[in-house]
Amino acid sequence: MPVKGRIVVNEAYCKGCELCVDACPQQVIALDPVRITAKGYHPATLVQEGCTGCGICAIVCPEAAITVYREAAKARQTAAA
Amino acid sequence: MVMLDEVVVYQRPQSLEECATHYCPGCTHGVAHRLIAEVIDEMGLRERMIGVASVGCSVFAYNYFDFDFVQAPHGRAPAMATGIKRVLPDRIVMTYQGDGDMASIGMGEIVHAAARGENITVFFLNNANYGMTGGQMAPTTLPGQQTTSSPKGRDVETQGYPVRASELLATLEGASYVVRRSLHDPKNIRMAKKAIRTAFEVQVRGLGFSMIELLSICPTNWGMTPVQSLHWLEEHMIPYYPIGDYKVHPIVAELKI
Amino acid sequence: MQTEIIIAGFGGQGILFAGQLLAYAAMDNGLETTWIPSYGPEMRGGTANCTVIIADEEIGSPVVRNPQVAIVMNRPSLDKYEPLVKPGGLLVVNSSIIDRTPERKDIQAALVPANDIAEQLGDRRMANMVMLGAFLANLPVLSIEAIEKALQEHLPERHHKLLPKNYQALREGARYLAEKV
Amino acid sequence: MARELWKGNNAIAEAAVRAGLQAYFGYPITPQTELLEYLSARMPELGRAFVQAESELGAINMVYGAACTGARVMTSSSSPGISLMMEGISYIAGTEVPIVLVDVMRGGPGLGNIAPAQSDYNQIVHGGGHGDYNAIVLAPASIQESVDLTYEAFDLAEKYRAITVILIDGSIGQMMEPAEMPPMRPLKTEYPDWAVRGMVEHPGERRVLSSIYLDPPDEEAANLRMLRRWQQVEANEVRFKGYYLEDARFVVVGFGSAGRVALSAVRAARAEGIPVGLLRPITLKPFPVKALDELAQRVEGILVVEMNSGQMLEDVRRVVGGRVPVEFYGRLGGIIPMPDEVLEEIRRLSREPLTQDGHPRDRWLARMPRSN
Repeated sequence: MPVKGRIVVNEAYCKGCELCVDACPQQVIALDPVRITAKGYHPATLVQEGCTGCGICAIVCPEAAITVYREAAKARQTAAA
Repeated sequence: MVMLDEVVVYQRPQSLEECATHYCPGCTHGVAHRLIAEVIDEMGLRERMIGVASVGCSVFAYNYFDFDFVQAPHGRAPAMATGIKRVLPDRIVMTYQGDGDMASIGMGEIVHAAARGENITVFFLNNANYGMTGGQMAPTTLPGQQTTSSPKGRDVETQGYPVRASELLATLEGASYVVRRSLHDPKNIRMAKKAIRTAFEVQVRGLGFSMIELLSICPTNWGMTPVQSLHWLEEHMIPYYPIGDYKVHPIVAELKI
Repeated sequence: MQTEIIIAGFGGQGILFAGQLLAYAAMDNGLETTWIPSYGPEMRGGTANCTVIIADEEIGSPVVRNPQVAIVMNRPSLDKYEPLVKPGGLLVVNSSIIDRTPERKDIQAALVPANDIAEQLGDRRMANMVMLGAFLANLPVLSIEAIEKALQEHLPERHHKLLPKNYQALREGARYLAEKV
Repeated sequence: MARELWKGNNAIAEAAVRAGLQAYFGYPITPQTELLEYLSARMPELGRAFVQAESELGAINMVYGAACTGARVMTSSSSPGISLMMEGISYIAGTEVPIVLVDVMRGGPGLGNIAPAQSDYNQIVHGGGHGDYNAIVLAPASIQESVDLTYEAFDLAEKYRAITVILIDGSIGQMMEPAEMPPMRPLKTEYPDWAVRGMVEHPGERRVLSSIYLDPPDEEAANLRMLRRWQQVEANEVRFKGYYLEDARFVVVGFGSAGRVALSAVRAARAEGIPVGLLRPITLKPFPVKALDELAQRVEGILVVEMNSGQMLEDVRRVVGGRVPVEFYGRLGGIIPMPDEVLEEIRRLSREPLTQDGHPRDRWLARMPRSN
C-alpha cells in the first residue's frame, strides 16, 4: 500500500504557475478551477487521491507556498493491521 | 481529509519572510530564495547572516529573506559585501545578483572579489536576459536569442558573445568554489541546494570566495508559460552553459558535508 | 620674520631631502615651517624643486614667486631661479656642473663646487649637504648643528654610517662665502 | 605630544587612525596616493581592515558596505577618482550612513593633470551625486588643521549620519609642516540602532539598510528628514577663520591653499597701508553665511580668490546679494596663484572705482592673458 500524504497550499503565496502541477509524479495536483486567490490566481490544489507526500511539488515551488505532510510510519503500521 | 499521526515533509523555511514575493508566477528566483533560506536554516546561520541585495528583479530580496540586509548600487554588491566582511569577518555575507547586475555592470567588482579570494558567497541568477527592465539583451543572452533589444536574435557579429561567468571566474586563483547549477527540475534543484550548502560551508570555514551560478527562467520576458520555460532552459541554455563544478579547491573537495 | 628658500636641481640630487632637513631643523628649533615639492609624473631623473619657508609666525602661502634664497644644483635651475631671487637675496650655485656664473648684480652668490667636494669625500650623493652648508654659512637662519641633528634623526637608519661624512660635507660647504656677483 | 613634520596625506591618514578608523578602502591616484600607502602599512599593523580596491567604484562601495555596519570608515581619492565614486556617494547619502571621504583635488576636467586645484568645489559642495543630499565639507589650509578636522570628521559624520568630506588640493596633500597628532582613541564598541551587524548582535530585530524608497511619499519623507538634520548642521557646525577683519574696508575670501596665499597677500597689503582682511571658510558646506553677510554690510569691496574659475564665487555672490562689489581672481589648471598676484588684485580693489556691472568672472576673464 503506497504511503499516504497531502499538501496544503498557502493561497497567500500561490501564483498558479503550475510548476507543481507539471512536476507531480502522481499527477494529483491541478489548479483549482473555481477558487481565485486575493491576487487573482487559481491556486494549486490536490484534485484526487494518490498523494504520497513525496515533496517534489514543494521542491519546484518558487513561492515556498506548499507544506507537505506524510503519514507517519507508526500510523501506516496501524492502518495496515 | 484529516490525517492523524503525520509528519511534516516540507514547510516554508524560517529564513524566508512571511510575505508574498513580487516575482512573476513561475519565476525561479523564488526557488533560489527558498533553497538559500533552507540551507541557512539547516546550518543555523540566520543570526549571523548579512545579505547584499543587488539591482534587477531581485532588488527587493531584502524583503524576502528574514535576516539583515543591505542594498547595493547596480553591480557593486561584491564590493559592499567585501566592506562588510572585512569589518565583521565572523558574519556570513552573501550577495544575490542577476546576470545584468553581476555579469555586465558589475563585472569588475565580481572578478576582483573572486581574485582577492574574498570570503563571501555569491548567488548568481542567470536567466539570459534583463528581467526587471523588460527583457533586454543581457551579457548572458544566447546567440540568436530574441530580446527586446536584440529583436532579430542576438547577432554575435555585432552584439558579441555571451559571457560564461562560472568558467571565467574559475580561472582565478582566489576563487575556491565556483559551480553552475540549474533550477529546471527536481533533480537539478536538489543538486543546486547541495551546492549552496557547500558554498556556505566554504565561507563558514574561511576557505574563501564561492559563487553558485543558477540557471533560471524568465517566463514573462521569454513569452512562455513557466513549464515551457523550464523546457527551453533545458534545451537551449544548458548546452551553452553546462552544469558542472568549474572550480573546487582541493580543500573544498575534501569537505565532508 | 620669514625666509623662503627654493632648492632646485635634477631628480636624484637629493633636492627634496635637503629641503626636508631644513624643515625638520626649523621645527626642532621651535620655528614655523613649510616644505612643498613640485611634484610631477617623472619620478626620477627629471627636474625637482621644493620650497621651504621658515618663519616665526603662522605661514601664509607655502609658495612664493620671489624667494629670498635659491639653491640651484643644475643649469636649468639657475636659469629659472636667478631672475626670481628677491633683490638682496642669496643664490647658492653648484659650480661643479653649472657652466656659467650668475649675472644679477643685486643679489649675492656663493659658487660651490658641490659635486667635486662630495666626490672627494667619497659619495657624490652628498652634494646636497655641501650646498646646504654653503647656504647656512651665508644666511644663518639655522645652525649647521641643527642640520646635523636633523640628519641624525631623519636619515634612514641604513645610511647612518654615512653621518660623519655628511657632517663633513656640510662644513666643507660652509667655507664658501658669497660675494656680490 | 611633540610636533612632528608631517606630509599632508600621511597626516590625514594618521589622524584618521587615531580617530578610530576601523576600515579603509581606496585606490591609488596622484596626488593622494601616500594616504593609501600609509594606511596599507598602518591599518594591518593595528589589526584593522585595509583593502586596495580594483577601482574607485569598488572602493566607495566597500566603504558603503562597511559603513552599513556602523564602523568608522574612510576612503580617499583625487578629482577623477572622486567622479567615479559619485554613484556610491549618492547611495551612501541616501542610506544615511556616515563616512569620511578625502578629496585631494587636482587639475581638470578629464584626466587633467596632477597639480593642485580647487576645481571640485561644485562637485563636492553642490552635489556631484544624484538626488537631494548635503555633505559636510571641511577645507583645511594647513597640515595641523587637516589633522584636527580629520580627527573630528568622524564625529560629525556620525552625529549627523552624513558624509563628511575633507577637501584639500594636491599641494596640501604633498606639503610638509609641523603638526601635533591627537591621542589614539579606542575603537568603538557600541553601535547605533540602525547598524546592520547580523541579528546575533541585535537579537530578534531584523535590520535592512537601503536607499530605495519606491513610494514617492516615502522618498519625500526621507528627503525631508535628511533636510531637517541638515538644518542642525547649518545651525551648529559653521566654521571659518577671520584675519584682520575688525577694521577692514576690503575683504578677501578664499579657502584652503588659496586662503593661505591670500593671507600672505593681505599681510603684504596691510604693510602698504591697505585696510584689507581675510575670511577663510573652513566649512564650505555649511557655508559661513552669517559671517559673510555681516562683512557685506560694512566693507567696500570683496575679492574672491580660488584655484578654479569662480565656483565658490557664486556662493559669495548669493550671500552678498549685490550690496557690495565683488571681484574675482582665479588660477586654473593646477596653478597655485602667487601671493604677489593676489596682492596686485588687492591693490586694484582698493585703488580703482569698483563696478557692479556684469559678472566678476567676466571682468577677471577679460584681464587674463589670451594664449591661444
